[in-house]
Amino acid sequence: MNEWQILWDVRATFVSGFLNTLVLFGVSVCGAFAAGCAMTYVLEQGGIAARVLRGFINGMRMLPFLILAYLLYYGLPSLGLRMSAWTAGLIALVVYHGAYFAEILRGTRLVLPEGYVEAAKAHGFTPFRLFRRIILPQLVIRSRPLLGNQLIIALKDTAFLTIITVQELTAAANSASATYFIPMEAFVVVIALYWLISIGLELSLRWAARFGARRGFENV
Amino acid sequence: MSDIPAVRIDRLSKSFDGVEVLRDIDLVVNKGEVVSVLGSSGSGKSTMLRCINWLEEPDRGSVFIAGERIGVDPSGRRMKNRELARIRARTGMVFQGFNLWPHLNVLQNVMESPIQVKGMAREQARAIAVALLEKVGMEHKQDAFPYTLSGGQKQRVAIARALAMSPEVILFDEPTSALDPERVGEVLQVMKNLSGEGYTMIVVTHEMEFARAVSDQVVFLDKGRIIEKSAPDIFFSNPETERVRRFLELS
Amino acid sequence: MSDIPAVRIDRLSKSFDGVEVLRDIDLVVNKGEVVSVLGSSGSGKSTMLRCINWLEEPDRGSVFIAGERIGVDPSGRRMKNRELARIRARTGMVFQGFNLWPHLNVLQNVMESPIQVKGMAREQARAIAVALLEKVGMEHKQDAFPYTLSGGQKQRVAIARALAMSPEVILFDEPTSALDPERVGEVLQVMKNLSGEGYTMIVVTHEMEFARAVSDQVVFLDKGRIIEKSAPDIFFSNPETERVRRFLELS
Amino acid sequence: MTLQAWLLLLEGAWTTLWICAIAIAIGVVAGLGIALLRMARVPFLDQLLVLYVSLARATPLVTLVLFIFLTAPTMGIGMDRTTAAILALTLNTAAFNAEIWRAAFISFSREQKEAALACGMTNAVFFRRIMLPQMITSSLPGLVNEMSFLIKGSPAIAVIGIVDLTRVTNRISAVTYDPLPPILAAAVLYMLMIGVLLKLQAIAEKKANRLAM
Amino acid sequence: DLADAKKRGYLTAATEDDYAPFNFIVDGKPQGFHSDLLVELKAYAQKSGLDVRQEILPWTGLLASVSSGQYDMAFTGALVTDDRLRVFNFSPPFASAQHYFVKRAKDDSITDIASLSGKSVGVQAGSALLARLPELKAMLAKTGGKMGEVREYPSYPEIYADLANGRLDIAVNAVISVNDLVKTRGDVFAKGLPVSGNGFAAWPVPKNSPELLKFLTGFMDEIRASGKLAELQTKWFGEAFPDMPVEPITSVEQFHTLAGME
Ligand SMILES: Nc1ncnc2c1ncn2[C@@H]1O[C@H](COP(=O)(O)OP(=O)(O)OP(=O)(O)O)[C@@H](O)[C@H]1O
Ligand SMILES: Nc1ncnc2c1ncn2[C@@H]1O[C@H](COP(=O)(O)OP(=O)(O)OP(=O)(O)O)[C@@H](O)[C@H]1O
Ligand SMILES: [Mg+2]
Ligand SMILES: [Mg+2]
Repeated sequence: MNEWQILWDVRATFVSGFLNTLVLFGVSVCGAFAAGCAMTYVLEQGGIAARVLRGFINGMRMLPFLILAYLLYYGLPSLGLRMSAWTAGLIALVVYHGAYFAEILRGTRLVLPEGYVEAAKAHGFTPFRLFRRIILPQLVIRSRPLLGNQLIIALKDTAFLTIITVQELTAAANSASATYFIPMEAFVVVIALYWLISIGLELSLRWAARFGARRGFENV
Repeated sequence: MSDIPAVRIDRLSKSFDGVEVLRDIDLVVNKGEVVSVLGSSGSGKSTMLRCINWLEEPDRGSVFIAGERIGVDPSGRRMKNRELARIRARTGMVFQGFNLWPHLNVLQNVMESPIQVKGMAREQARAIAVALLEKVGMEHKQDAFPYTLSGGQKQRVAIARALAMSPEVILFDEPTSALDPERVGEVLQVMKNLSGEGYTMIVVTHEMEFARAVSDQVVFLDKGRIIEKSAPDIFFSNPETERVRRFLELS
Repeated sequence: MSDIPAVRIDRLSKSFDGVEVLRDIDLVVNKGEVVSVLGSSGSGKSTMLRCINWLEEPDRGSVFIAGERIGVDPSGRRMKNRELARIRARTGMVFQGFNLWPHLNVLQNVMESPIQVKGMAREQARAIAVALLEKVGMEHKQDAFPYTLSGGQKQRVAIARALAMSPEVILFDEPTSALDPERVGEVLQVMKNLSGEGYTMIVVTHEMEFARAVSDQVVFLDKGRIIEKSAPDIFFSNPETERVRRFLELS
Repeated sequence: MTLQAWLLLLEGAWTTLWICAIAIAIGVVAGLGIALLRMARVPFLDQLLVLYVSLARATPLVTLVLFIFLTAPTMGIGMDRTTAAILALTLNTAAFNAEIWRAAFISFSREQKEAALACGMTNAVFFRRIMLPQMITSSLPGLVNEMSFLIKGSPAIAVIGIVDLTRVTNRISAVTYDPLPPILAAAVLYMLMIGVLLKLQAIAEKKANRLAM
Repeated sequence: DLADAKKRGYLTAATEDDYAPFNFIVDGKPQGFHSDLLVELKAYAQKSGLDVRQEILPWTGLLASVSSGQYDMAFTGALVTDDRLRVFNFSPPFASAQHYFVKRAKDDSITDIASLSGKSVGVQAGSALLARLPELKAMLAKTGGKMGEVREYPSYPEIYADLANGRLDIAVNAVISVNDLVKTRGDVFAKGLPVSGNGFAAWPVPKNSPELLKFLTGFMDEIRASGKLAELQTKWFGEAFPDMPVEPITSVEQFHTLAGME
């Protein structure tokens, strides 16, 4: 039997894994980005909350994702809190990548010319509107390539969720490759599918880049 | 007009890294008055304006906008940002560096604050913005983004942006520095009209002509101190201090 | 002086997004001459300066610095960056927005290019830089970083930075816009001295006084065209065009 | 956990540490090189680099490690595990770093660049003296983020038999059937390693505020 | 093949590090059945002028490395399956790999096969165990029950963790692994009953190395005859497996006949 033939026969596994990955990725990345923006807002306000949050973000950056997922999924039940694999996985992804998004935005905020912020303050913008209308759009435009990196990392991190038994793309490939012993072929398919998603991401980011370029944000 | 001054500054001091940039500034600006602030480069003019709307937090002293203390609430603590924003919305500012928002085009730059701060309807904000841009001669660049504008064009948009909020007090930091004489004339005319309409203005400027013609008060800053504060006719014809005399001679 | 002009501009045109900003500009600036460029806001003055040292690539036309064509090499192709840098090193520029480098302090900002471009020894570069900073009255801020400077202070550092390269041709874009009248006088004096020392200068300015007193030629730009080009006494006393007459009246 | 177990964990941590350190050092510089080449827009090379960055970012590390280790001999290249591991980690991190550096390139202040060019600086001098010092500070959060991902992703190299920190925990829990203690211990060690990076970032960031003039 | 190894002067045997009792590491030193056996293998190879080099890999990369020729053979307790037989031949098996289920020690609801009806089952993804679950299904069908949910995990530590915290009702693993688990964590887990027919643990050798397979068969013959095999089996597995097949397993049909499958 030909290896590709075997793959074709188990395509259902791959398709459902791919769809699971897409759903996980889509939901978690939207959640994580929103969480990241919210965290950046809290950081922007300063004070004790910001300092605590900064510590939390650094904690997330230090903690391996796997261990976070482990703690949520295997650690919490011993405290009597039991979550489904999907809930635990989604929460882990959102919190973890949210922290990274926040760090990216914070880094860009450090070098955002203060004049723009002062102009808005002088016009009487409340902190929230100032953040939403003046700061955030510029941060997002300026950190576009970094956000792209993070999206792709988040995409691949969905694969860690195999350990908490969410059947996504990598799980499907592992299972197929271990069962039928076709490691290379299975992984070629996986890479191709991940690549497909990340090309999609890259194209949409490139499309979004025109938005920044028209405003003179991209000097080459 | 009521007898509460539009702006009152009491014993304001500010230092950067141990160097005193403002020392014991006292100033009362009544409603509808135009105050010109003169002084040499680095004398603290911009810093004073920035302290008035609390962009810079002074070390000592207090500032009242229409009787309301800015930056510090009645109980003596730092004001909440939301409160601060409410008071700031009553003042407008034109920055020395313009600080147009780069992600918004000219029209959006002008419309943004009325919509976001005052909650004005889009259509109304647009009408006001277009009218103001016409006033400063920038209506043809409505859709341009700031980075494509010339220095003078940016400055004119910045002026329109500050006026769009129709604030009670407007702080101008060298509003005509990047303009050619023609434009200077036009912009000063706009400002004169505003003063006629009862707006209160504090204007940092190097245009002696303007200071003489429009102001009700001229303030001269030297090394962070107000060393003269008088009506323009007295200031220009018969200054008290040797320092001002020298300054006027050279201009 | 040789008869090769310091700067020659031939039929220079430039458009942004289909809008012509400069049209068929012709200009010859001889060695040691001072040319003032006047014109209203948005008329293309900055763009013209930026085309001279090829920061902006014109659509048509050519520019020669001391006889050497900039931007295009003899075979008609785009010039190598290294070549371009070599020619640019012979010109200096003071920007309308100052454009100081934020990671370097005032002294370093001024020393940087002599050391890096001319390969000057540190000690010599420092001596020159300190002398120039004294000239513009900024020696007391040597160690300050740009973000702590006032508008006028930045502008003075920017001037010192351009002079530090002792370029043959200096392009000034409104070098006194942020300065008080006292400082304006001093800076203009520095520039007058430079012109006395044989430097060639092209100065975009709104200071009619300076244009009248120092220039050998006055150029008036209107909507991207040079509509007048004459000696200052003729320009100011007896302008050819109605447009310039109107402009002068208002100033 | 026994003292012996701790020693083994430390040994694994050391392996993780030095392999990652090499990959990070090469990856940061290589990423900068790639970003520079991409900014130069050399026709064919540019497309090639886009392809590389895109593919290297999308490929899971485990797959990349295995692929390099297993295909190198078939192409006649003798490669030991450590080299293969470092190569894989470097290929991965360089692609991400390239994007981080590129972000710094494209958002670099146009005005400052013009000021440098107008002084007659060559692009090289401008890059070295004006751009790079500022880029390093402004890219630091992104770079440190990527370093943290590399360290956390490094357990992938165990698949070709390198005994890194995570592998040691597997070995311990395979005997005790109680994975939690060694995993938590390893987590602490990982956090220590990344914590040092974060500390360095914080120190460097103190300098960054004035860049935002 | 063996010829290449002879040219090099040594054989490479890929072993594991977290597969007790076959191959594991204690205090940094390899231990277990294969570690002891490696001494024998070295002595045996010496006779053909060969050295044996041990390489330690995790399971994930192991079979791929052997099949791509990085290493000559996998010297670990690999279970024979139909799909692996496409790529590998197996040496004569050295242990039984009949599948057993594991349950929580405190779980009294599971007593016999019939009581497994509807219980959730955890197995490793892509494993031999998963491949032979249909046998359990058939057994359940006979008692009128049906399979509960089957959950696939990447490896056994997670399965045991979920079993312990109650997300799973039973786990299925090969008998030797189950014995080892219960030996160390008898407080939490209890060994259940067989859930499959016979299975085999043996060493995979790439299909294109027939000489090496012969070599390993010879090795097995020798240690079986000398009693060393039985001794090590008893030491590490707790029992000897006297009726294992003595010929290499090279085809699916042969495997099915030996395992008594249809
Ligand atoms: N953030 C800061 N840190 C340190 N020093 C500062 C800071 N901001 C301003 N200064 C210093 O305070 C003094 C006053 O600055 P300010 O901007 O108020 O001057 P100015 O009167 O507006 O001058 P100009 O007419 O040149 O704009 C200057 O010497 C300046 O260097
Ligand atoms: N990058 C650009 N893209 C599009 N339009 C531009 C760009 N740069 C300049 N312009 C336009 O070109 C025109 C001339 O600009 P320029 O900066 O040369 O004016 P200027 O004469 O220096 O005016 P000012 O005295 O106000 O500085 C302006 O209308 C400006 O909007
Ligand atoms: Mg100022
Ligand atoms: Mg200009």
